[in-house]
Amino acid sequence: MAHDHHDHDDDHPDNELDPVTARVRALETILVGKGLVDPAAIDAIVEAYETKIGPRNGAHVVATAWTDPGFAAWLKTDATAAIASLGYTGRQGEHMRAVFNTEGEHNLVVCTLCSCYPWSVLGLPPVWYKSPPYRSRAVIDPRSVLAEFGLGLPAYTSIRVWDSTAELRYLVIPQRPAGTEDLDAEALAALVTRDSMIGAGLARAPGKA
Amino acid sequence: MAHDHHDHDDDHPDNELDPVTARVRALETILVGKGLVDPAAIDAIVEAYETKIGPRNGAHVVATAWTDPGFAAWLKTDATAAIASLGYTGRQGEHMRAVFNTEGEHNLVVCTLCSCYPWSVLGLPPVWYKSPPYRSRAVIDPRSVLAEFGLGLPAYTSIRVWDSTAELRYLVIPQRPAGTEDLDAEALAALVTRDSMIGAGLARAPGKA
Amino acid sequence: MNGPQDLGGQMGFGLVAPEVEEPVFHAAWEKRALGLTLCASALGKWTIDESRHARESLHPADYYASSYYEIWTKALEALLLRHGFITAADLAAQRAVDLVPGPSRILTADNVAAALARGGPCDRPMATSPRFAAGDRVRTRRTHPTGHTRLPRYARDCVGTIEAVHGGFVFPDTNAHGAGEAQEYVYTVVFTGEELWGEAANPGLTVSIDAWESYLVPA
Amino acid sequence: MNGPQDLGGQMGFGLVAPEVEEPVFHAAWEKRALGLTLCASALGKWTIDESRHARESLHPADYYASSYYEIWTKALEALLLRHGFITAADLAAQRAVDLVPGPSRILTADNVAAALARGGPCDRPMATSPRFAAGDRVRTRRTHPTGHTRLPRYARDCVGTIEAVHGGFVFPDTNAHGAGEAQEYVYTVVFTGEELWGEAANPGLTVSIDAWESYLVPA
Repeated sequence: MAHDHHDHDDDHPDNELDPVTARVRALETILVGKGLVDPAAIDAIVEAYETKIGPRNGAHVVATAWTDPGFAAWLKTDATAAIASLGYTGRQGEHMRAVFNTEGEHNLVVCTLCSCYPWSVLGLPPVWYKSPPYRSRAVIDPRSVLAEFGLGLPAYTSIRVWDSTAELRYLVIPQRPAGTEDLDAEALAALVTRDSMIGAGLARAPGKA
Repeated sequence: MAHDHHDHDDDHPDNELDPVTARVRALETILVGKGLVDPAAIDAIVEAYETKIGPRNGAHVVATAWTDPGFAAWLKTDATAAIASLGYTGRQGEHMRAVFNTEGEHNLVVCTLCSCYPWSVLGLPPVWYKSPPYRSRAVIDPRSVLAEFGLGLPAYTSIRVWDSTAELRYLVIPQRPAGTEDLDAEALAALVTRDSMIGAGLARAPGKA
Repeated sequence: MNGPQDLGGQMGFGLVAPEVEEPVFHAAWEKRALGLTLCASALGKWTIDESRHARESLHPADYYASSYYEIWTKALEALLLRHGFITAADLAAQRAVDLVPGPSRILTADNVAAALARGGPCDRPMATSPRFAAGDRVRTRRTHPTGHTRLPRYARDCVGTIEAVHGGFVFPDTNAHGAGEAQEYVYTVVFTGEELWGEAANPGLTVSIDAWESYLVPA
Repeated sequence: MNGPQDLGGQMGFGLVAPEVEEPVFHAAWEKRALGLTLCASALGKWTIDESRHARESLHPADYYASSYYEIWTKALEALLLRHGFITAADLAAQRAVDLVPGPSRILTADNVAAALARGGPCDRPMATSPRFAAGDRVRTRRTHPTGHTRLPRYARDCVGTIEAVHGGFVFPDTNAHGAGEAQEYVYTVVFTGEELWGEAANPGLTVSIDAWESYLVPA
């Protein structure tokens, strides 16, 4: 059982493993061998973040806020409860705060000290979010960082950076794109990219979705 | 000529070179091949720092200061000139300052930003002086650093750390050990260790030299 | 600690490299590393603060040369060793050779969904009133603790404004070292770019941190 | 720049490891690396400030994983490439395949002793008077320049006392980038441990830096 790795998609004879694969596999073998880890639990965790807990959750929150002023108001005052009402709770989303972009102010989220990220609404963070270039520069030179995402903000838009140094997790509510008056919540959600909910992008214009 | 490395003491067939040796050798081959570097000049530089420019220069300065109050006074007010009067000048010693240990204050020299060091009187710096543990900790926790050198200072001795951030190079003049009244300058110089001139040690007691 | 994790304002790491249509995982080992980390934390012997400190305690050369799941894996080994779940002999043999002291309640597959949905709230009731209120001007402390802290170096000894009061939260600086939850009020404190970075700051920039009360003094 | 070189107060690098009876060199390649660095600098196309900046511009993972002579060697390659003395083709071939634009006056063996004894003084005459005098209280600037600077991060925005005025010296912040020597007065500024590190500082500690005049404002 401890060596039962036939369901891994990079299976090789042990002497061909790259060092990090070998290291992680050894650790799993040890912990499963000691009865400390259930490999099926790992599978279930992976499946949850691959199929259930991802940025579509956050897009649902954003589209609801765009279409329901009462929900938007609730999201502003108690994001944890408002988001939970849509069914999104739990790990790395226990204490949520929603921050709303306006014409005058753009929000950008970072965790300079590790990689804090609102898993319950955005899933697992992308590599760039966890990497030193973003973590080091988002707080000191966000305009250049945004430019590397192809996002050139007007000079009159101020930038507010949220460094997630405590257990609050931030969800950026991007501005609703123009020309979306006739779209329903589901169609709107399709315009909401993951990056736009971090602040590294904007919601897509309709027709480009 | 460019491949004439027979005088290197770690010579191996090229396919056995460790990567850094191969990298440096390639660079030398390129530069010599272009006529930009004279390999004999490298030999002369190495010989100078292996045989002529080293901590015995500094020990001579210290012993002279211990035995000649006029020299000590000159060293305090114009270290560059006083040291030059003993024949020690030049690279990484162009602008010298001597700092004198007392019963109440111990001096310690570091370069947090690179590895500035008074080559003309101490030669090339030891590995620890250039390494992150020393450079990071000497300014924030010198007592622990000194303890790692086996140097426990009394609580009443304050510590003055000199971070060599500009082109001034610092030579610590350790306290003259007790019981050395009868020793001449040459015998005294033998008590002056390299580390004592950085502040990472004291001069040796006589009889232990 | 002023460790490799404290990246705000550091330079020399190059450009941000967003990946188009990035997959959730880039290799199968990443999936196992994530799962192992969550399953091991479910054993209940360490806190998220202790695990963060284990990660930031990697040698800086190792931290900066490692991907984030590699950092997690290396820290996980350290935590498992520290708490007696594994031994150096286990790691050398790459299998379980030493017995575990006692039985553990482990995370099973059928409990994963509920455990993820539950999470691990860190808010705690407070018996006292908050020292600061929204609008107050505060100065962050000039401290350089050798242990875990969540006050980044770039935001120390800076004057900002309390923007929100968030109630009590477990204090990482003690909790990471087994010294108790010692909950304190947390505040969102907002700084101008000029205050943090000087005259050359991005125009119109403000940056906030979430700060525990003991990180702050009245300005 | 807030790069990997700015180590004062950083943590996580472990203990200092003094070596008993340490040799001047630990490997033959170190001798060649030192000699190459000095010979190449004698070509006269870059300053010591530019070479320091080339070293601190290594990626932090590389910087912290490299010995100091390795750092020198990697920076030397960058400098030689930048100034056209070598090409990527030379490096790939590990021999000289591209020609050098013109003749250079190189350091020959018979000139080494004189060159080392001469060094490269960095003091320069000043036409103005120093702004500060010994005993003055000054505050270091809160700056985070992206280029080279010799004001370490731990000593920014701190109040100290001018202890000595040293005359004019080449200004590294401009000189490293080919923007001129722009000499300024240099001062030794001394700080208490508490000012730099807060209440937990080593008792009785004072630390000084040597600061160019534009790093300082009256306190």
